[in-house]
Amino acid sequence: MTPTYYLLLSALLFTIGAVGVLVRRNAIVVFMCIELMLNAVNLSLVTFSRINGSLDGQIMAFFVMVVAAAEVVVGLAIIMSIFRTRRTASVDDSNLLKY
Amino acid sequence: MPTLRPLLTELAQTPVAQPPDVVSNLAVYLPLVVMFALAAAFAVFSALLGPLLGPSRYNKAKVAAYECGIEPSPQPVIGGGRVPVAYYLTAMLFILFDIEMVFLYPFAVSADVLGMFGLLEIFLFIATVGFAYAYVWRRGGLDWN
Amino acid sequence: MITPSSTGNWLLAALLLLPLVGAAVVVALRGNDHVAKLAALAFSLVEFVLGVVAWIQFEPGGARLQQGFSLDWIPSFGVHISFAVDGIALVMIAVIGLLVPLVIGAGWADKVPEGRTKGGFFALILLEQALTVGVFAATDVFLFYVLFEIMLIPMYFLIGSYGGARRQYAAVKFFLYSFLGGLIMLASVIGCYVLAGEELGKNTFDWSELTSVVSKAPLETQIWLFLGFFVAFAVKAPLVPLHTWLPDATAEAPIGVAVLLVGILDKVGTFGFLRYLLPMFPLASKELAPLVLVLAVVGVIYGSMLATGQRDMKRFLAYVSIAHFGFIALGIFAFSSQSMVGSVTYMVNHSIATGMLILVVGMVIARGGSTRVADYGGMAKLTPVLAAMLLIAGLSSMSLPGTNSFISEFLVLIGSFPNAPVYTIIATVGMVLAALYVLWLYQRIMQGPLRGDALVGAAGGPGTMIDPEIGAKRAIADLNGREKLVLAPLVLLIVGLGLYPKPVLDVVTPTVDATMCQAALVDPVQSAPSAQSGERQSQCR
Amino acid sequence: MSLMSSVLLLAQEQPAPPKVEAPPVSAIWPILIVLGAACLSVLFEALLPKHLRWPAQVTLALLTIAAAGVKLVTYVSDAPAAGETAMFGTLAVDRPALFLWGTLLALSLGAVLLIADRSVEPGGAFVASAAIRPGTIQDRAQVASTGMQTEVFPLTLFALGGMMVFCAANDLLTMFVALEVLSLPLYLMCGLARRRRLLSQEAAVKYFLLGAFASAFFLYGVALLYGYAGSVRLADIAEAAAGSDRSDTLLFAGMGLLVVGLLFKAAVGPFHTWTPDVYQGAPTPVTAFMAACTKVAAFGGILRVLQVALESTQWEWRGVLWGVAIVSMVIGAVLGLTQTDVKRMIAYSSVAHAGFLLIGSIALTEKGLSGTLFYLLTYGFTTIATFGVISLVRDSSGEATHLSQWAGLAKRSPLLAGVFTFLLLALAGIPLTSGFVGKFVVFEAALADGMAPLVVVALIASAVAAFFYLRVIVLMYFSEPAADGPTVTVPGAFTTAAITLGVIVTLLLGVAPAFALDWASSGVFAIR
Amino acid sequence: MTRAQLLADDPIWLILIKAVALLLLGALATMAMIILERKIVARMQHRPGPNRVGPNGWFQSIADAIKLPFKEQIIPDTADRKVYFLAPIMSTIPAFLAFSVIPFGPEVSIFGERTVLQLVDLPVGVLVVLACSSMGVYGIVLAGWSSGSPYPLLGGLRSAAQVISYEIAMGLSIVAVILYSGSLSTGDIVDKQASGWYFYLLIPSFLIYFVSMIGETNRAPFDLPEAESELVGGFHTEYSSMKFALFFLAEYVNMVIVSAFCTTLFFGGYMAPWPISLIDANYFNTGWWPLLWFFGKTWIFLFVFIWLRGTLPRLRYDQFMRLGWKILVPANLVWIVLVVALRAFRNQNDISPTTILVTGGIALVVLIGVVFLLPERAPRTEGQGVPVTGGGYPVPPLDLKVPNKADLKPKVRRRREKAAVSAGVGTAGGADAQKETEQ
Repeated sequence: MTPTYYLLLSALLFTIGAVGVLVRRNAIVVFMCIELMLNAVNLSLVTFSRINGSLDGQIMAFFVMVVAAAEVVVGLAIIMSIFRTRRTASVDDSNLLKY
Repeated sequence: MPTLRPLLTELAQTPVAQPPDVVSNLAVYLPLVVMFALAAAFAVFSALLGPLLGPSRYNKAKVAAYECGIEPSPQPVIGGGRVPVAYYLTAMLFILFDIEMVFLYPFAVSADVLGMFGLLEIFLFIATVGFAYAYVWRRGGLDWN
Repeated sequence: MITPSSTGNWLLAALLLLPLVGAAVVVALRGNDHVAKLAALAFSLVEFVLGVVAWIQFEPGGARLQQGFSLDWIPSFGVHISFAVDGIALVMIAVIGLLVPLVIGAGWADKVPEGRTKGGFFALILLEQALTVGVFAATDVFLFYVLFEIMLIPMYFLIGSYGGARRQYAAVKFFLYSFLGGLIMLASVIGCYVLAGEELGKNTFDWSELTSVVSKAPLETQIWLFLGFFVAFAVKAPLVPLHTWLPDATAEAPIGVAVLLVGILDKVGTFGFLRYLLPMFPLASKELAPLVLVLAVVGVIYGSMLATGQRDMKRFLAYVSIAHFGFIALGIFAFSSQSMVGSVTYMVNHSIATGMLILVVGMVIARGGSTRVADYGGMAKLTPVLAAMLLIAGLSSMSLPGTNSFISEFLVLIGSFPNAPVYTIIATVGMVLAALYVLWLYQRIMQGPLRGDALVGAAGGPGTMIDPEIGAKRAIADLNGREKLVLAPLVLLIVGLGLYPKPVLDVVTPTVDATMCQAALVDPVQSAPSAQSGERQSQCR
Repeated sequence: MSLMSSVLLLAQEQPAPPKVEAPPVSAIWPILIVLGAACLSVLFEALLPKHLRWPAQVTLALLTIAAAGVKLVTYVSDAPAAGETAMFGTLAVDRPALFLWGTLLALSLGAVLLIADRSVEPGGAFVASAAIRPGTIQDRAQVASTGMQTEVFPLTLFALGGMMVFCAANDLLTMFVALEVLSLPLYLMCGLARRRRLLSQEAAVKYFLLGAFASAFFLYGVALLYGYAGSVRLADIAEAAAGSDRSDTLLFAGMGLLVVGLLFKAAVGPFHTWTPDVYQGAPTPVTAFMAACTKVAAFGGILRVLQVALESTQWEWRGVLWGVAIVSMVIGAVLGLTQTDVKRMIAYSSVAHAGFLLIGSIALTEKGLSGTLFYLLTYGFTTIATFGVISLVRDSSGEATHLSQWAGLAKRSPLLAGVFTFLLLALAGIPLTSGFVGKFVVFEAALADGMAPLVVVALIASAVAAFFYLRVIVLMYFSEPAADGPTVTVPGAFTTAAITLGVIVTLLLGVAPAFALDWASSGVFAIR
Repeated sequence: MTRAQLLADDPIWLILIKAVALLLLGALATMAMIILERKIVARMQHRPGPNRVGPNGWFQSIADAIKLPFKEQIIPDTADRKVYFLAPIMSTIPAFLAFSVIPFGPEVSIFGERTVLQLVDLPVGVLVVLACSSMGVYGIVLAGWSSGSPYPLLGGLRSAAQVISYEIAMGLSIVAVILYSGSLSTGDIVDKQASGWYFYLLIPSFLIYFVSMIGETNRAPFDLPEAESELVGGFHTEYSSMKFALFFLAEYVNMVIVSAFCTTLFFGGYMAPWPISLIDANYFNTGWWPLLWFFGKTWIFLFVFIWLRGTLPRLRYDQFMRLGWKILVPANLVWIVLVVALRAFRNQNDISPTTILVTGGIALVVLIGVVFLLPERAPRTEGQGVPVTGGGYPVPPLDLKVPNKADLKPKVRRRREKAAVSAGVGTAGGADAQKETEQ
């Protein structure tokens, strides 16, 4: 099995995540799409690690996981606070700031 | 994307280097897949067994949400429902410590190789998490009431 | 850090610092109007005396740049705080020294808008004076640019804080035009710097060093750099498409500020033509001279025509200036030493003549309270001295023989003819128009029966039962002693320089020659027009 | 003890442990101090009683910055000129890194002073509990109380530490981690405003979502470059890019994604969309911190990536970044014209400034480097002081940031108007302010590197931008004050100090920039 | 051949046989566990327990298993049907999957094929078990959520919170084991225990693991999510028929898994206990014998599960969470540091054991001192100064005044009356008025 397929899969997942961020309106869903993107990158990293024959990529995947977790915590806190103060998680409803 | 094809061919031809200490054969995971398939088949089969074998006698009271016999309150939970903050907090703490574990495991495997340096590092690492832990503790993040 | 690298003549330093100190002192004293005014006047007078001393010390036949001093400023860029004067800068500094006390004197009794102080006003004027002196005296291009831009800020506040009804608009317009021009010049300044850095292997902003390098650059490079400088200078010396800020600024600025604006600030542009454009970009100057000439001549005709039809006195002054600046630019870019000397003297004389015209018009407006020409008429009956002054200033503005402007305009036209005959002939039409608009203005305001809302209304409005003529007489007084004192030096100079221009010519000619030489221009007329120099210098100084 | 002895007695075969040497830390003391103090600060939050927290945190933050500064200065005096690497080569402590550290420390000093101020807004600019519903009893109680979120101090220190690491990161992974360490606290800090909480939280959500989105791009770029070069070390990538026969698609895709992520952080248009919202919504001291320090860090990173890793491929990306710089300047200048809110206006101005900075960054010369570094220094101080001033103009509902409320301010408070005018002129780049010298050095580098058209566009953009700065000046000086206009709060010692610091540096760097220029040009990136 | 190589050589039929065997093992163990539990608890409570089906009622579980599919399946109206269907499956699969890495025995011969009594020996075997137990949480949460009813939701949340809390403690307690074994492979861990079982070397780790394994499986005394008196039945309140059975199955399989895992980690896995291991040159550690030891140990733990249920009262939720977060986790962390330090110091040859003991002792004393000096809870003044009412939910105040009709503005009243008429409600009093004021 060539690693190319993993790269394609990773690119696909990343794209799905990116499109999701752009088209979805629920902050939580957008947030999950971002996590999807990060994990797609992890897949890439691990694949490249294998292609390159070094473990660096896997170690990086570790770091990415940590960062993703930290992002989850921070993001959840922020989204929760806005959700609690205005009872909606829709990005569209956040419209106090306009041009 | 015109440049994708050559890239892919090239990548496909790139020799995959094998680091000696990495078990690289994915076939090792095959039994796991088999087990998953069997377990899934069993679970789905069981879940479908109920509707196939069991009776189906409609009754309005049966399909109402169970709330100890009181008239069910209208949909407080799904969608717009809110979950007490403490659960979010637990989730966040879980993530924090889960990540700590993610690092502790690889460390533990090679702790002997790392020696004193490893000790220092892991001590710093645990201390760092400890600061956050102390903060959460003292601010009542671990209290349920 | 600033460390003196070479001690020089500290006279210039004094000239630069004195108004700054003055501004600080006046600001400090602004609580007491009277003291502040006296202090401002005193500082400006001392400055004038220093200017005279500088003039006396200047050796017309000596080095190109004299009385210089220099301090390190930003060593890593080779930027110095270095000042020195040549003939052209010297006369301009002298004119500044002359005009500022007069402006202070003229504005002595003017009301300032509520919430502002007279002290603030005069402090800003002194600040502006320091900066303009610096601009003329700077021999470091970076320093020149810095002062060139900084100069805008006091002027911006002078117009914006003390001006007329539409002062916000005028101030912003003025600032943006000049700032944009300045920024484009900045590109060229950096360009020259980079060029010199590559050529000399060291960082320098020294004017002479930059000139020596840049003037040898290929034509195309020169053209781009030239254009950068040119836009900035053309905005300052309002050449026609870039002039539109001037009428607004002049119209809205207080009279004294208008004098400074037209008399000094705008001269930076033409000064820049002479000091920067010609020596640094000789090839480009020659290549683009037709462009400038067209703009100059268009300016002459356009300014004159708009002045002729103008109904607002202050705007009238702006358009008169635009026409005059056309002449100056024409003289510079006609590339003969006659015309150039003419242009330089024109710069001086224009400051004197137009400065006086503005002051006088200001006095008219102060009496009538309106800037519309139609609001006045037959004023000479009430204020004969004022009328005479207006006439003198007007005649000088239209370059009547015997007044100072005549010499310069004559030199410009004579000198320009050989190189640019068509342009010169067209520009001559401007002279005719000048006669027309000056006399028209005088006639409308001063001659005929007493009329106009400003004069009649000053007595208490048309509804009053008093005989309008008597009422107007009662309210509108002739020039008082202070005003006479302000105008007297100008009258003297108009007449004096008209009859005996030699002092100015003496100082100016060597510098012009040096400029011609640097620009590798050959004089079309063999005999130099200056009164005294018989033989041409063999090499540039 | 029996337990331990049994552990000791347990016979187990031991592999001979290879000695892993602990790295020397003299070069990175400033980072260690800042991050250590951040941890300590968390402990303060945990252990100190409420009334002690604020003084303790402020003291700690200021001491930290001072100590890190002292360590930095002592290290600089005998640092190797070519720079060195630390922490197993993950950090490159070279001259630009040291300069950026110094800049960050100095700027964060100002920001911390602003953050610590409690006199302008009683109880400080930060809410004690952000998730309380507005308008409820709890909310009213909270408004009345003077409780303040002192958590903002550890967050600030963590962000500062992340920024310092980010500037010095010698590989992309370190850079990514540092990017998150600096971003995550900022996301939170944005949502902590005491007044206009919904606005603040909205800003936080927007900043977070877009920021995380951009990090994902950055990360994917890292992954692709790793796939291309087999390493994430900048020098290795440079080497691979210079002489590898691998497909360039990976390189270019990776490069593009990476740079997009970086440009986002630096608020370069068209990746600026978060900037106005976040600048407006965030508490003003945080905005000051964010605007000044993040920009420094982000451009530090951009400079390093472009100059160290991607220099050999400059012909591929330079044209694109030309376009980006132009777009940024145009967006900043033109959209800035239409703003009616001071903070938004400054935000757009920062977008324009990011364009200017980008010009310096893509001039791959020593001058480009030193010019950009200097510009960052000047811009940072001016911005800090600017937001400091903005925080002083208030009415009953908090800060009065709408432009119309600033009308005639010069009559109410000539000093404040004068200071603000000076800062705006500095932002516009008028000579004798640091802004001018900054622009000058950057444009000079760009011209010397053959980017004349870009410079001309930049100059025109400066002029357009000057218009909206002028508009504020006109409003303050030449307009009549509104009857119910805002008042100018007399600032406490902290805010005064921060503003004074910013103004003095702005003036000093405008009048006598030589020493700072020398620092900025004292060395180049260490490539190893 | 090593364990991994032997397993890698398994033909597919052998893999299938092993997998089916594991499935059967799970199902059978569940049934056995249920009847045993009922019998033992009954015995402890001096009552007979099930005694009708089969001899002495021992076939009760089989009867139940046959009965369940024939029960009616009910899906509440409010449920999210897809997720509702998936949830039990999602909790069952991981439970079985975790079996695959447990080593039941050493090398044996099955139909002439040399192999090991283990489905797969991964280098990350421990992680597979942990991952599976984490995955199981999805089933719980989604079951609670998809039921569309408050009790299951709260039960699901509680369950999830409990499982993940104790998962931390459990995961950390394994770290010390890994430290000693130097491997994440379950097979290696068992092999490394040939020189000594870990439970007595790492008593704290074992104790923590033991407590958290009970918490992790939601068993008494930690069975709060299923507390009948508080939450009816927990997350599976709305489930019936086979879907309910699946949850039940998953829960019991999980119990078997954690017990087996505990055996593997701390009790030498399939290795014979001490005196037996000495017999006949380790004969009892070869062939099929170890299966006996393995299941023996595992069933001891399973018995303890039942024993605890019969003995201990249920904890309060806050007590339970406090135990997990405030005791198990920090103790674990301290213990890990201690172990790492000891090993690191011992490897430094120039430090004598005495030094270590002294230093360690001092550190321990200091640590304990610190722990005791810190007050358990922040002083009351720590409260953020804002009284929270209603626990975060918008609750109308108890003394809400219902406005009189006459007090309302005429416009509102008109609107109200119109609405009341159209709704056919005569008295548009309290509820509507309240709604209006809220708007």
